Amino acid sequence: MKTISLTNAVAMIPAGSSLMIGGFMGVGTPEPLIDELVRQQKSDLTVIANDTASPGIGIGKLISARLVRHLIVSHIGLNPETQQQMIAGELKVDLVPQGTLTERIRAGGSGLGGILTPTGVGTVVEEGKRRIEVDGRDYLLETALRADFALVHAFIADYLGNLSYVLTARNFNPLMAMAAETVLVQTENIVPVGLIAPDHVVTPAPLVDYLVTKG
Amino acid sequence: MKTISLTNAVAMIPAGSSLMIGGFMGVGTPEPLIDELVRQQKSDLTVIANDTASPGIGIGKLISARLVRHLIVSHIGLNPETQQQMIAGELKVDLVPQGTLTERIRAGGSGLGGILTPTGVGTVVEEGKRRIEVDGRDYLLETALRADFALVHAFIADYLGNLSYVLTARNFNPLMAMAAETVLVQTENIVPVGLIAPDHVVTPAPLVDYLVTKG
Amino acid sequence: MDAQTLIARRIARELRDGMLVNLGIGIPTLVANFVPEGIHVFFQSENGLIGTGPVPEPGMALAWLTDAGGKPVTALPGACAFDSAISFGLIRGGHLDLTVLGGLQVDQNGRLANWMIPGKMVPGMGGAMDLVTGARRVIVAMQHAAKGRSKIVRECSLPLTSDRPVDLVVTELAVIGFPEGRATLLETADGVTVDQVIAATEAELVIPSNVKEGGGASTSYESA
Amino acid sequence: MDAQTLIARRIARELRDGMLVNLGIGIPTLVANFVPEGIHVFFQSENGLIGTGPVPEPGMALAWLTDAGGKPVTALPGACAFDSAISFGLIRGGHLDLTVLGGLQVDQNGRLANWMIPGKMVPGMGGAMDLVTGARRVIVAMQHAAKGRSKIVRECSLPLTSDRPVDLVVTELAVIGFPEGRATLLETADGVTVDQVIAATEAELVIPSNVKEGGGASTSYESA
Repeated sequence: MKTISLTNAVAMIPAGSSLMIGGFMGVGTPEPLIDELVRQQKSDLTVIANDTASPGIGIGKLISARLVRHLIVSHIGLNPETQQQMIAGELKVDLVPQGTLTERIRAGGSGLGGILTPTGVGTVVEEGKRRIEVDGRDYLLETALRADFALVHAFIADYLGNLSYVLTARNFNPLMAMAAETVLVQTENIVPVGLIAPDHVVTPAPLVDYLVTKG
Repeated sequence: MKTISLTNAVAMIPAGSSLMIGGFMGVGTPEPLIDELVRQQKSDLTVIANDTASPGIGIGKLISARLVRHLIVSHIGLNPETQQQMIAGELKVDLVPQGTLTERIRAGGSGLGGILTPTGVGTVVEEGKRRIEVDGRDYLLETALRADFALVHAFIADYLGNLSYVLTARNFNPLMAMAAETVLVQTENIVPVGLIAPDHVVTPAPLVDYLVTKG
Repeated sequence: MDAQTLIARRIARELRDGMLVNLGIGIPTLVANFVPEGIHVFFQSENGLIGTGPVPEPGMALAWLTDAGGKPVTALPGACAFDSAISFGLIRGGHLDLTVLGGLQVDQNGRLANWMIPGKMVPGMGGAMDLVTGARRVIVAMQHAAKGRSKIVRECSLPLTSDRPVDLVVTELAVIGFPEGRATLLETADGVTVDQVIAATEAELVIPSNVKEGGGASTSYESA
Repeated sequence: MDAQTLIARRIARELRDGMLVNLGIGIPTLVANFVPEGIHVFFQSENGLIGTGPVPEPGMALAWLTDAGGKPVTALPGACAFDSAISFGLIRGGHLDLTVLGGLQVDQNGRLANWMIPGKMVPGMGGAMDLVTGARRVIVAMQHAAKGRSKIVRECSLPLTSDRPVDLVVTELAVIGFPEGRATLLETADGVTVDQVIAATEAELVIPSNVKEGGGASTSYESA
């Protein structure tokens, strides 16, 4: 497995990149990578994530630092700064139903062009989308999402890069680890190969490009 | 959790039912349920599964007993009886690419109307299907599959019905546990609640209708 | 009893043994405090857990065990964790027996608006659209009026959450259902008359002859 | 060396450190026996495992640890297990660096037929269609002819596996690629002349000036 320092990991992300960032209200977000993005002032980012947490937490730090140009998320309710930047027209925000967001990311990682979901039919979410009938029921065609980089948090990684997650810090992380060109993983623990039981690995090692080390 | 005897479990399956049956070449197939289907001569079945194993193993026993009317599978190459019955016109067989089958079952269990896959475009698999273009690439619309019953094999279940699987016996089982009206689980071990770590549960208990006991 | 507690207690009577239930933020969260004795309910948190337990004792919080608002919770024996795709597969796939959500408006056909006030408050829909579209049963927990204006309206002025009608609205004044697609008063709260509910409601209410006036109804309105 | 071993050994030279590789049944399976020293290759078995190891010692087989044919295998340290949706997510999603599959026919544009002979043999496509459509690189391992007839044909008479052309065909006689969409002789096997390959091939072959005759090529043809 390739390890990489935090500084070098973030240095490989050009300004203007699209990033998928794991986490749910900051839980399961790779916080050191966020801090380093701020320190290196990587701007003009497109961020795909569940939410923007709150100011001072997780993706909220990127918002406060005004590094994000385009946001694709399901929820920004607990971060007033996100709402302010959006209303001021400084930040483009695409609001996506959470279950649709998970499926779009999963589709991107699984080679699907998209999925048909009943969610959003007859609401503003339908605007600009194809409505497709299957067996008498209407669905929206929601297309696949991919990103340049996935910033993933794992609880345990082995030397090969096999990952397992912990409780509610799992959330979007395993989906994103399949849907980006380059997958950077920040983990709480790195253990020798063989210490994670094969049935407990959630993200197989070949999906991981770099394990980010401290410092 | 509701437990049910093997006899009563199979007694609740009417002839003519559609069944999703876990397993890959018989590995991870709930063999006792198969044997009991044969014993009770449940006929006219629609079976959705990866394959029909080989004669004398797993779903192969249903084929030999001529209980299956309609088969939706990806592979029948190792069961000559399936091929003979198909060629003789006694058994309707829909051959589905394996990755498409997994997604159709997953869609059925996840409330999606279908998915767009590149697999099968320009082949006989495309016949009768909608071809949909997304971002300049062609995909086939493959629709969701559901069944009346899922026959699932798990390695461990707890008293509530949380399930975990073992190695290559996992395969289609967790997907099918989401995609049927009634989910019957045959398991190698039943353990008290709390003995499967939350991160190691693959199928949450509320999905399981019955744990099948021996005898 | 304050309005929120009243609403939560009434909704808790809709819980049944073995149900898988998702509770939204706000009043819905309180429902978990009033689970009837002797039944086991699975509470799902859409951030990836079934078996959410109460708030941890001081010093026992784990940063990676939280509710959908990011607040520490505990997990009960038999809990399980999963990723967000599975979580919404459960929600969208009809595996959720019940969801209880807050509301901004419900129209007289039962359609809910609860995720934005254009130009003013745009929290995003989060999981609400999937929950309302996918759960087997949807109950809205909300106060009957906001700033003196009825939240049960003839037509929603706010963007809809789903075109699928909800099953029940529970306020501090009344329980309203939507049989045959029309807002129907099923029950009034303790000390509240039918006329008081009608007066407080913008939507046209069907008043069946067997409406339970003054609370105390012991049955639920779960659809057969 | 027999034809199968010859083919497998040649294909093994295409392996690179860190690759995720899926091997089909038959000749492709043999490729695992010839992994170059000093490199680590992840072998995926589409029934749900990465890290497949060799056949177990007598008495050590586990019924639930098998290859895609249902035969017992072992797992190497660092192996991982997953369900069939993840397995094909890996395959279809472009995460598989290489798949090696058997073939019935390959046409001169590189399109493969390998899953049925109508009216005669209908095994089903299993994972083949997804593998050919989704893997980053597809190599066909097959004997050059069957019953005296070339398997590298002008046009497939059998149903196609995918409309996506394969990258390389390796037979006991030759290595054939499809740069610019046309069957091109890249290399002949030890002791085999270009003319012999042309004579044994139905498809029209492009013969570049730098074709490596007589085997021994040490480089691979991995696309840049």
